[in-house]
Amino acid sequence: MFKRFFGGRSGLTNLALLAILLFAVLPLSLDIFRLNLVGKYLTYAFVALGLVVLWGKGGVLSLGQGVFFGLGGYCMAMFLKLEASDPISTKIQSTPGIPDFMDWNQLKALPAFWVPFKSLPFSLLAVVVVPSVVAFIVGLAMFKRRVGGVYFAIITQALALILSLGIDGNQGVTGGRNGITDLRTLWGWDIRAQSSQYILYFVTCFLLLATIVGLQWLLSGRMGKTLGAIRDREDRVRFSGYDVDLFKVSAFVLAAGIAGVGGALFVLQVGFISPSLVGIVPSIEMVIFAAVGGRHSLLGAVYGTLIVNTGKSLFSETFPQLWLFAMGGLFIAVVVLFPNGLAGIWDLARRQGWSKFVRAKAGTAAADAVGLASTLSANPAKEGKS
Amino acid sequence: MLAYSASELWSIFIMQGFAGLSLFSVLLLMALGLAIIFGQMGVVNLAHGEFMALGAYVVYLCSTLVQNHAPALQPYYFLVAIAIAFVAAALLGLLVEWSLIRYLYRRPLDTLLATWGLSLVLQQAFRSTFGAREVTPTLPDWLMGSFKPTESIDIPINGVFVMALTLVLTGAVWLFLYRSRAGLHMRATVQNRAMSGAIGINTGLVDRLAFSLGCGIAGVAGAAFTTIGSTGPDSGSRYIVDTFLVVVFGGTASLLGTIASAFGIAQGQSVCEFFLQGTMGKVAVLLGIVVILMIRPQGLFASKVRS
Amino acid sequence: MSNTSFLLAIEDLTVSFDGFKAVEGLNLYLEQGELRVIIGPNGAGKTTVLDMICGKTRPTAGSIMFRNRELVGLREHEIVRAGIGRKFQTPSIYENLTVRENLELSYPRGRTVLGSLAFRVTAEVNERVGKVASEIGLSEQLEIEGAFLSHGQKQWLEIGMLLMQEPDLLMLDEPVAGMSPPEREKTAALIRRISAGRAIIVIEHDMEFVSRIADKVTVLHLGKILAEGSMAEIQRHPKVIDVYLGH
Amino acid sequence: MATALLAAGSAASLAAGPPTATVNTTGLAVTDDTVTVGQLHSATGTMAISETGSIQAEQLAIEQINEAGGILGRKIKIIVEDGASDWPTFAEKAKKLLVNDKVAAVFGCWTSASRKAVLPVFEKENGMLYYPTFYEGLEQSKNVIYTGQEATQQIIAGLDWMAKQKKAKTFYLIGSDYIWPRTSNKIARKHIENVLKGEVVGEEYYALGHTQFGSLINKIKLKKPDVIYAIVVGGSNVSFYKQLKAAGITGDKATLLTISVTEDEALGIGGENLVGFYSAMKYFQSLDNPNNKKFVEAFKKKYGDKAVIGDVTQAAYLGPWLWKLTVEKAGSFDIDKVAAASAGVEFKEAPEGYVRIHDSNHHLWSKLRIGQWSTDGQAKVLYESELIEPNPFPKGYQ
Repeated sequence: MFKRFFGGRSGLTNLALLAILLFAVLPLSLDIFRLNLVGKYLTYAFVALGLVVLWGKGGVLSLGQGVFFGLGGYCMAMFLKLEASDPISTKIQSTPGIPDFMDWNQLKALPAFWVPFKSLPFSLLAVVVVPSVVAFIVGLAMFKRRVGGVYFAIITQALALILSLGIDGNQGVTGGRNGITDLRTLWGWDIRAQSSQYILYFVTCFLLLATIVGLQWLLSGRMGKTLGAIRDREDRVRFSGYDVDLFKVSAFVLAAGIAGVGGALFVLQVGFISPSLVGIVPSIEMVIFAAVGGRHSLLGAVYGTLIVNTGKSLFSETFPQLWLFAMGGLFIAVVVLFPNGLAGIWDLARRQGWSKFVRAKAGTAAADAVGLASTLSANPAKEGKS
Repeated sequence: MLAYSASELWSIFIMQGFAGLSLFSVLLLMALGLAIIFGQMGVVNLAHGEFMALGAYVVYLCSTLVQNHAPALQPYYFLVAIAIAFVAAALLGLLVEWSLIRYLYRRPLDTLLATWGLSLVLQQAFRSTFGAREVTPTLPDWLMGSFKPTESIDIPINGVFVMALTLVLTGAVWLFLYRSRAGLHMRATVQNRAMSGAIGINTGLVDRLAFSLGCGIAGVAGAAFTTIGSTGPDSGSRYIVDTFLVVVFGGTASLLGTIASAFGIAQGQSVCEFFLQGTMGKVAVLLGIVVILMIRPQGLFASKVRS
Repeated sequence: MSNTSFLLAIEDLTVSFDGFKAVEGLNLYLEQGELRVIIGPNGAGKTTVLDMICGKTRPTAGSIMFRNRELVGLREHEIVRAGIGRKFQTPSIYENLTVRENLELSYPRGRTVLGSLAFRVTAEVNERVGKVASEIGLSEQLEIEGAFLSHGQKQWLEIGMLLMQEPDLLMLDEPVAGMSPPEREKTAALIRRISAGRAIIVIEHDMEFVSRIADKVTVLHLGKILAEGSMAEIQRHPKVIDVYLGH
Repeated sequence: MATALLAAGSAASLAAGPPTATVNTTGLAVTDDTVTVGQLHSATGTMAISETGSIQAEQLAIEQINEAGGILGRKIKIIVEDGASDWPTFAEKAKKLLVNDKVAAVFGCWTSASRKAVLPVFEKENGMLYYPTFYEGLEQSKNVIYTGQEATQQIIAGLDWMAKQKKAKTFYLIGSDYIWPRTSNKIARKHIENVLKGEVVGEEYYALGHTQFGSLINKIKLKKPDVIYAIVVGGSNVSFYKQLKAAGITGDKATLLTISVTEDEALGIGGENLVGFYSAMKYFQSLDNPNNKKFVEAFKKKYGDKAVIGDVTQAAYLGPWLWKLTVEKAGSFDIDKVAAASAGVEFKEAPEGYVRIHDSNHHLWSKLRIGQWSTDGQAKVLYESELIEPNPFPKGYQ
């Protein structure tokens, strides 16, 4: 049991290292503004974790995780918005008691699907259930029809576009392009106060570590092995009596549910949600976080998310013109030279011992580096023939 | 609805049909290059939009050069500019294939991510050289305005131009693919790389030429779009989802599929936009495509092959 | 469609790919425990027949009855759970899992999503893995990753993975292709051993190997049955000599 | 050269200013000789094209103020942040400017979405934002000064002129699909139906970045409206006007009034595609008054002859000046004092002629002008209204 939950001794030490970083090192060294930023990045890490299971292990690349991150976020935002739109604080509106953007668009009453979000338990449930149900319907329809590889990626990308356009187009009911803003309290507790920012940060870290442990248990069991086998030899698994489509659907639903939790925590820490979190660009960026960190390693995905976002924030402040070059260059380098991402380099270095690794790395020209890439990609990262 | 004479309704119907046709030629022109790169070669090039933007910027460069140095050439520069756009985009395609794509042939999903990184780099390169503002080349006057067959019908000339260009290009691509030795080599390499290599085809070179040809066509598409839209550093990202859907929806392996799917999507979109509201029209079309793809994942024209 | 005492009853099975009839009007009957070999030139439709039995390809017409239960229309995993195992032409094993894990994954329990969550590698599973590993001669290689096995060992591992599921019908697609003569010898012995109490269909070109294992041989040509009978009859059959065996 | 322009306004503060303790009691980034402000616009992303003008105008104003001795004897130091056309980034950078850098004022935002994203941050951290863009109104915050027109100022006078001049009865409303066009068209519809007794024959919205307007143009031809009322934004603008021209809908044959095309957009669209159409703005580059001459000259000297100045750029230029005058009136940089002192602050050297901050709602009294576009991408001013009172919550229009 110990081995499966924490991935053996080395797994435990890595996990402990991350816990120390998140619970001690960062809160002590960063002011609340930077810490809140880290908290925001960690909410993206939830999506990256889901992608490690779905894509890294299962070989199914979804470019639509923004849809599930957004759905979870919007469910939480709807509850917070209703709580912030009590009749007293919205008395200057022509119809008090309803969210401001509805008043601007001449809505006289709360639309039907908003009413259940008045209750906190329902909303918290919806944060996980809504993305999971959407993922189940889409996944079942697609995997049963054996849609896979690049087609699946493109269709999920189209879904991300559809949802963001759908939100833009129905501004009266969804808040449109501005999104849902000015969220103040959760069950009376002011989420904008500095003290609550700290609490929300620690809650996010705790939930993240719990998710990592849970996924570690899952991946080390038969479910994980089956997903890995599906990625490498789908036919063999199918003809060993597994309903492969249902396994893919369950991985897709799991990744969606986790992304939904990430979306809700994002709303709590940043205080608003908008279609810009749902569309094509954020969805691909979240894939890149997992790719940079290492698509086969849960911890790698978290570190990848932190590194890319911190870089993005720092870079864009210091040289605003060049940071897109840096980001683009980083993505290409990771995907071509280090398909296993930073975690891959870390494992390779650990196995070969740092000195040999550095010498090997330094000695090789760019062309040889590519040679190294093909050996690296020869093992687990080999893409199934789509 | 105000009272309309039959002829007025008829002219609106013609113009709406024309709007559908011109959207069809826009979609097809965009998808043509990708039909080769993604359809035939299976390379997922998310930077396809940026090659279009490059073509548009080349036309803008030519128009400013002509304005400053040789205003007399104003009416003729446009066609030359399109040819230059093709060459520029093809050369960039050559460079990109050599430096990046050829390492990723066996890894389609990784190509997708790498070319997304490439699109970011190209976007920033455009922003640094041409600035953040949208630019528009001054078009020759024979391209402007509309041509009026009857009193109430206005056929935009630039629409006709884009359609003619699409016709010519599609024909050229069809001839190249199905009637030329180079095209034969390319299809052979795509279907069975090992055997093609075994019979002496230089598969590496064929891949490079095919990829740069696809990029060149994207450059021409971008050049043609300067007649109907503006060009900015990230105008390429506007087209990318539609382009991929056209190719996937048509069934990747067949050029005929791409043509048919561009036509279907264009008519669907113009009908939806006419009756539905703008944004929701686009959502309806996208939803329709995704649902049909779920029912028939191999696309409209995929042949049933003994896999 | 009629109920018969046969284990497998295929009646006028047809499949066409855009007009090309890969298999046309095929009738084939298999007894309990029989070892049938299917031979024929390339493109005769041999692999396609196996594909249709195990649900990889949907036939255009005809029926496949397994213990009087119609298979056409069932999904692949339902057919496997009904007791049919399929080995592919190129050895398809899980390259980055060890031999033990390959065999464990084929253990016929915990193959649903929820089942896989609750699945435990119990003593009984290990005992079964050990037995099959020795059967296919890979007991020493249990902890080696699939990628590092020889070609022959990979073929045996795949057969072992099918044995884990205790199928009633085993379909082997050219099991000895690319094997050295001693490996062919061992495979022939293995097949004879595992054919006790279960039916096997083998597709093979190596006539010497076929003669050592076959109860009955079916010759396929252009999607139809050219001839059927014992090895001896087949070798003397004029049409078969003309089309396939050569003079 | 610039100092002559501003001699009148700031002679008093040339000597060393009052001690920091008195002028900054809330820990803002103010020292004895400098005061730090923030600038938060999009230098990258889809909005970069529109926000570049505002960035330039704000920096020109601050440079001129510094040359004239700064505010209360302190030179202004700017911290520039890039919102990258991404609303979460705007919120993040706003927090950084207010919490980390403790800037005394922020000049920034452009789209309503970016303003809505940062508004909660400004109200919680008690910052002061000078927001340049004409917008949909329905907002009034203690922490924001709106230097652009709110919807009623821009729409109602424009429609009245159009009804009177062109005897217009039927209108076709078009817009990009987000809050500003939708709310503005809502006010326009109410004014047309209730006040002008006209009829709205169509109302259409297209997603941001949409480029194919073929079907819309045919609908317009079908309905043949007296006036096309267009609020299209960003890249779609160029495609819209190009395709209008290609379809034969030009200035001589049709009447089009827009509130979303300034000289910046005209540069991208190309004057030849706009000839004869009308824009309703509070500022055009071609305004001939002494203030504007000096402003255009200073702007072109700093940013090149080809630089163009649109309504939002001029409104952004007002921001730093209004802040300077308000701080001097309040005698302190403290946000609450500045907010209180804003009422009634007048800026007589405004390039648009004259502006005054409203006594209660933090918006500006300003005039509306109707300009007709010509091939050189400039607009000739045909009509100038009286000073219009800003009213972000117009009764009868909601």
